[in-house]
Amino acid sequence: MYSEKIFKEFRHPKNIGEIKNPDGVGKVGNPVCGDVMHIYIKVGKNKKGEEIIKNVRFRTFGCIVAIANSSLLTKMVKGKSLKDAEKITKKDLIKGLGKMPPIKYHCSILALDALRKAIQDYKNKKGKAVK
Amino acid sequence: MYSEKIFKEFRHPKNIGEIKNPDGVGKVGNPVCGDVMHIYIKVGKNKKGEEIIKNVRFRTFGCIVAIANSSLLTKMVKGKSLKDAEKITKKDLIKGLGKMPPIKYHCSILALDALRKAIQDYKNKKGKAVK
Amino acid sequence: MKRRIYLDHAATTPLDKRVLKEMEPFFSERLGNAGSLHSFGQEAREAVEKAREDIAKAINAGQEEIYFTSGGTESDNIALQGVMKANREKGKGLVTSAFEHHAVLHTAQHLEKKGFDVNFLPVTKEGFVELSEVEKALHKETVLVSIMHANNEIGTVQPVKEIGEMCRERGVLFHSDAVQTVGKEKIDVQKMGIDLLSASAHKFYGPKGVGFLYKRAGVKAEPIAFGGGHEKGLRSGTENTPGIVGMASALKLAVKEMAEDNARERKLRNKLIDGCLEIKDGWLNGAREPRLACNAALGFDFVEGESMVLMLSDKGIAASTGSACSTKSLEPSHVLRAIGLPHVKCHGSLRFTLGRNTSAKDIDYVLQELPKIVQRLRKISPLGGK
Amino acid sequence: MKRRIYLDHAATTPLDKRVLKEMEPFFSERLGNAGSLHSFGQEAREAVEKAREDIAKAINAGQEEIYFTSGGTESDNIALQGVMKANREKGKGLVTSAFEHHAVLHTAQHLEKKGFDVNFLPVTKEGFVELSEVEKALHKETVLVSIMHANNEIGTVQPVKEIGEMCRERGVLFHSDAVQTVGKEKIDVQKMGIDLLSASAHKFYGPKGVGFLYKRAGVKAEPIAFGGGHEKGLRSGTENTPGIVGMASALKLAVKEMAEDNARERKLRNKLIDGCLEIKDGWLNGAREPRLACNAALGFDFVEGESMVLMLSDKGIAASTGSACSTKSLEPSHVLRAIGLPHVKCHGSLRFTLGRNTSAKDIDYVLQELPKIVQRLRKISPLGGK
Ligand SMILES: Cc1ncc(COP(=O)(O)O)c(C=O)c1O
Ligand SMILES: Cc1ncc(COP(=O)(O)O)c(C=O)c1O
Repeated sequence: MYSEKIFKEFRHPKNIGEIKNPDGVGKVGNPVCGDVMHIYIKVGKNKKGEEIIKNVRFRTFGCIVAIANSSLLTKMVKGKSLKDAEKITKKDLIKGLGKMPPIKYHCSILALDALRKAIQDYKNKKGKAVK
Repeated sequence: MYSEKIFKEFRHPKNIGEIKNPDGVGKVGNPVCGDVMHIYIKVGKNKKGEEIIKNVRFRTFGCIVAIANSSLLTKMVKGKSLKDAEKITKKDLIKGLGKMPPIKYHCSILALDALRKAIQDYKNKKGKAVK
Repeated sequence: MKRRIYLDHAATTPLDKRVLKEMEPFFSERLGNAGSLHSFGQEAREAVEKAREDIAKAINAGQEEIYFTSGGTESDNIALQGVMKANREKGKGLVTSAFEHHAVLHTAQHLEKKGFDVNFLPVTKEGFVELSEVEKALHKETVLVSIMHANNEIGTVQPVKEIGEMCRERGVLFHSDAVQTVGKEKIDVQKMGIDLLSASAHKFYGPKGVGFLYKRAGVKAEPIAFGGGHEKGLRSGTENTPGIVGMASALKLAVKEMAEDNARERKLRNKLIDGCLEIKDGWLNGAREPRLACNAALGFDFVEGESMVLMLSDKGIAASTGSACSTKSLEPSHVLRAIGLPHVKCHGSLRFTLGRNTSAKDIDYVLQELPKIVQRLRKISPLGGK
Repeated sequence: MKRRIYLDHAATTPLDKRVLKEMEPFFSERLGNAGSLHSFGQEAREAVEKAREDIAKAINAGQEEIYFTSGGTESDNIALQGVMKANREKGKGLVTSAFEHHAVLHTAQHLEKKGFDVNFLPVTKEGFVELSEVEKALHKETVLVSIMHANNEIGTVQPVKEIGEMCRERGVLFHSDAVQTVGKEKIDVQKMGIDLLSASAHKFYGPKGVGFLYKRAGVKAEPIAFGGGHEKGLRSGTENTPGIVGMASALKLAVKEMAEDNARERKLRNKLIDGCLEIKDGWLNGAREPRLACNAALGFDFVEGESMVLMLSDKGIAASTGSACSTKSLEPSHVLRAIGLPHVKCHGSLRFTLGRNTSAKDIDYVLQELPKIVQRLRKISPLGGK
């Protein structure tokens, strides 16, 4: 039903929890639908001066695939520039996780949504701070 | 499917064959339908002066139940007065043979028909002889 | 070897070794097709008819009222499709409940699409179909009422006898999906006023792939599949002799050992429920009784069922979120929705179903592991107080 | 012990002991419901999917094109009912032959009653469906052609590849009931242009109560029964894991040993036919080739089949009058009628079907006993010269 990668990611999830005073937070989903994801990011700069995701954490309520997606996505974006992080697609995540029933694809979308919201949240705050 | 009695009667049929110069012959059925019965009788008299079936034989082409019916009926009527023989019913035969699929009831009717025809044949001949 | 505890007996049971023994001669030696006239065939025929007699006795039916099928799903389909289509001249009304197994629910929905008039009765928060609801739903054109004997997810036992009596009085046919109760609860189709009843052997320690339908003599039903005219034309296909023999053997054993099995399972089950209710924000779905002795249908806030099932599995414990089919759907269980559980709580459901081999030690082990798992998942969850 | 010779392999075969061995772990130990998420369930799921892959390979199909069913009858019904109902927008035309198994014939007749337009093609005296007849029957509204691969009574192998190619060219779906050929004749659904194919495990030394339907990807079909949505919704019901595993194992063995088995059986079968033809007024039904290697469908004037079967059985020999179902009907075989055998000759038919364990000695024994039986019955018969 699920790939070994999904099970492995679920069994050993990385980056669980919250970040105190995060630079951005993305909250998506609805407990009624059975999936809720919160993603927290801390933004820093790399040597080239690009903004990168210095730290990222998640909390997820949901099925195995939802948790596996959250973990994989946070692993993938950690240390990446915001620009590159935003480029990650549903396809990348599904490729990373392997075989799953198509009805579970939405979990990947959900995770990406949470991340994008977190980045947007960071940008909004920054914008406000600048103004 | 069939009772043990049917199998037994089929396996050890009595009164097979023809009678030379029979007093009556009854032929029923049609090879096209899968059942043909010929019954031959020899008529005599008992001490009371009643006409009885002194000897009876059959030839049957047909299923197990058809052959079992032929054998049982001939056994039942042997030595019986014509009057009593004519009184035998489908029910008696079915009772004598035990459980069978209802679609096979017609085999009993066929056997009785053959017997009645044989008796009628005897009566017809006698009538002619008298005239 | 790793400890493995199977607590998903409502999904399927192991084949009882004693049953397998009864089946064995029919695999290769007594191999005949029960439709054949020769001695091999007649041996098979005898075995099939003996099984039919044994099964009939176990539910107080007549031998000629038992029809062999491939399982509960097929039995349910023949009962619903077959009866509704064969009794069109009486009407188009079918009454069933909102928390039937999918084999009944989806068949009823199919019939609805085909123009039948289907009424899905609500159920109480406690998990019962109410007699008054059945009564309200009955009308002149009602042909069939179909209410399950015990629910497969929450285990609540329905007032089948009362429903059966009411249907009888009103001249309406009554079908009960008894897949979860045959061999586990007493069934007497006469006393309970049941006209049709579905069963599946693999739920009572019999083989998979075989079941039966009880259909009272005189009840009209059409087949859903056509062929050699087996089972009096209601269900064609070469008889699964070993399966049928195994089903009868399993049912006889189950009936004989029912009281004992149930007493033991109920005690262990209560211990399990009580232990689970000590976990914060945990609850029991459905009333505690009348409920199948084996069933503990629980729920835990802020965590999701599938995740619990997998973590339990990693500890060697087999449990379920509800029915075995729910892994295919995103929708929360229709059963939990029907008893009025809020959506968000539906996702946190966890079902243990005990069996013949369940021991007190097994329950202790579950009660030792489960709280840790719930806690661990709650740590991942964004919901609830941390 | 009394000698017992089983020569009714077209009715059913013994379960191969090697197959039973493969099934055994799935009865009680690896017991899970393949729909369950826990490790027991996942083991079952893996076994089921492995079996699907093996079966797909055996007929050169894709794994996702194999659907598990309860047997040949159900597969035939899903193929015919399911495809005709799902493709109504294309048309109502079904083309089949007059000598199909009842699982196809009666299903086609049912569809005809429901308003579909069904064409029952004639067959030749030799026992073949002619390509030209298929061609004549095809029209714009033809949805499906269903022609069996080999006939179960007379064993003649149909020109399935040619029919498949023609159907493909004409854009018509093609189903073949291959219940008698799977594991006995080479099947390549690609090369043969087959869109749907039915099989039943107990005909190739697998377990009873399980079969499969091959349905080419993209072919639309409706289920005939509803439930938990197993087999992608086409066939609901808890997977019969031991049965499915056994079916795959049996098919792999059968394919591996096919050439050898067929060569041996054909030789013995020819000896049997030749011996029987020495009996006065005996004949072979259908052409001698192409015919299943195991099949000897004979006939004898002036005697009736059922009586021969019982007398042979008393000598320990299991034979048949035709299909196993014919014991239920008074009508002479529709297959023999279809090949134009006169009514009176239909009643005198006798079918031997050989198998893996048939020996030359067995055939000698039959050839020693059969003439005596025919003679004895002819003595009872009023027909023929005495
Ligand atoms: C050609 C053919 N089709 C279909 C079937 C039906 O198979 P089953 O009885 O296993 O359902 C059979 C055998 O009975 C058969 O020989
Ligand atoms: C209440 C109920 N009805 C019907 C079924 C269907 O039985 P099966 O899957 O054996 O066809 C099940 C189990 O799956 C069940 O629990």
